[in-house]
Amino acid sequence: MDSMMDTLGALEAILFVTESPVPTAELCEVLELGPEVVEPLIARLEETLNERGSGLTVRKAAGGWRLYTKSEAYPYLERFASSATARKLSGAALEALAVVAYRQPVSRGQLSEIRGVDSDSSLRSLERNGLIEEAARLPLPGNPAVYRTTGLFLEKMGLDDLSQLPPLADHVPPASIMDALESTFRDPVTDVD
Amino acid sequence: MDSMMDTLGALEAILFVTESPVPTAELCEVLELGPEVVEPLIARLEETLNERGSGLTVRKAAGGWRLYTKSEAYPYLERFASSATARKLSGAALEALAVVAYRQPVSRGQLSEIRGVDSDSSLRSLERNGLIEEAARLPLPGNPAVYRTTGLFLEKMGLDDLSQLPPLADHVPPASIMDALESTFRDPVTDVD
Amino acid sequence: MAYHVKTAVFEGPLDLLLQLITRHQVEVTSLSLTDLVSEYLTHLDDMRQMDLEVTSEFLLIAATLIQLKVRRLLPDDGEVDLDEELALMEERDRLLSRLLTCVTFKDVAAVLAARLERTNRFVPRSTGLDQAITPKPVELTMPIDLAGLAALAQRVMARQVQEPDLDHLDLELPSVQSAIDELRGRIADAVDTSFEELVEHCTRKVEVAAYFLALLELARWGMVELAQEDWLSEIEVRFRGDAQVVSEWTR
Repeated sequence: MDSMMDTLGALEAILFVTESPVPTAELCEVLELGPEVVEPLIARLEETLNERGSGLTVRKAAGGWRLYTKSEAYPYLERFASSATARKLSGAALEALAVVAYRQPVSRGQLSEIRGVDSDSSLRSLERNGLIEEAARLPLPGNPAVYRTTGLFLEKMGLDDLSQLPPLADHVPPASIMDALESTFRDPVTDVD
Repeated sequence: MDSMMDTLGALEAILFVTESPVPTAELCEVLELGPEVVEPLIARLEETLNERGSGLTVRKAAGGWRLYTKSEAYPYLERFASSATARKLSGAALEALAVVAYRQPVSRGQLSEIRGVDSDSSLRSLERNGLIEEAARLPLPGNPAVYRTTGLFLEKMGLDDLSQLPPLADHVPPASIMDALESTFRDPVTDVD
Repeated sequence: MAYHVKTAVFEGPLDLLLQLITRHQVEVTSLSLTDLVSEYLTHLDDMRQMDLEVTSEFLLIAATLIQLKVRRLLPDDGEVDLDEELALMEERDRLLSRLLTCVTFKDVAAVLAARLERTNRFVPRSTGLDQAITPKPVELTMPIDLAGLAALAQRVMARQVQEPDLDHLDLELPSVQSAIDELRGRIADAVDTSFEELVEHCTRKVEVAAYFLALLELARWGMVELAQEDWLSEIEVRFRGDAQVVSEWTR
């Protein structure tokens, strides 16, 4: 029974972190269990969530499973969506916005390459805040979307159109030069506190 | 009791969707409840999660609350998606991070002086991972940037604020190493006066 | 492309000095300044032979060490210039204080690393709110102005230009050994070649980096000589048939 609880917890953790619905076959692989065990396990997770009055539920979508918030929680979540924490654009989101502004239309892949990190959640947050939108789909495998900034972006930045974005300098001085310049003005290093 | 269960579910839903820890005051606002109700509610959510062997847990970090998977679920998540599990920082990047954490705001030049080595790529890696950010530009030639740690740094360190960093004084080298350093350098010259 | 590489043994001049001191601390009770100076200088020579950049930082520390050593050899008969003496002591104290600071941060970094490791096992969800739930956009206040946005774009894109970031290499380089094996075969035939030619077939930055580290290793063993006019020019590689493999400590 104990190990059963463990797999139930593991299943919940997987359906919590996943960014897209997880097919049963993949769950079987990760949990190292057959579908005859995993399928009842999913049903059991849903039951447990209901029993304890959780705000979450398991749903099947796009051929896989994922945790979602219950619709009864929506009024609260709408209020939360306007809260400072939810509205705060993270540093990552701002970086992504800066790149989209200057490189649009840009795909998620291009963006991630430029930033050197995965940019999925940044794009979602910008899209949710109405600052960027899908401009088109590329005729490539998986039909990746390309993004552009919106009218709201222009409005919020006080711009009439994109041509008013300040030009970017061609290059920044290499770090070594910056350091040499700075060290001339710098105080000697301070002692350990 | 029924409405109590509702707020519990709503709390869970909020801590589920949030992308950074939510301060208690904000939870009070969204749930329209006082802290004297919300604080026990958070404790109750954590209890409920533990009781039913959930894969999730509530944690406090960076001055707020958020749902996380339990650490016991980590091996499953590693198997599920490498993207969900963090990349390791290099030793050099960790050293640079330590200096920024304790000496912020700090410029690249100051950082290099302390570490005795160019820290450019470490800074880039830390910035890319959202652990540090530019705090300002110094009014010096080349406008060197000074860096500080981010909210994500606090969250990743499991700290509420910077005052909770381990005291640097505890990490000054032990007497034996101090002695080795001192005796090597001092002995030849001390007999001067 | 500029390749910033820390050698396998130490990272920068302070770290080198620290390692020399702490290594000896295990073997003998007190390290003689003379030994320390000669070992430090030996390392700088090695670096020059490998055509690694010996920065002014290395030279400054070496200069201080040499001055301290010279001072010790002088007869202590009152003929010293007090100003010089004071300047030297200041220099010495500054070096000592830097070493202590360096050790302290190395130590606390290990603690932070452990914390990070522990906390990393608690994974948050990063998918955010349902797309169905959207806040009213009018309420949004931008935390950045136009100039800030431009500066940010500039910085992010410059970060890309300044790649490759070799920071994570110590985890991602399972192929250095095979690059070494492969290079040993190819270089023997090539006699004179360039790094660029040797990595022509590589498609990923991380492969290029593996080859670069492999080449450094071969240089350390004395099997190849490396030369580079300046940091933008080709890295020339010359095979030395007569080379023997030697330990880095005995060279």
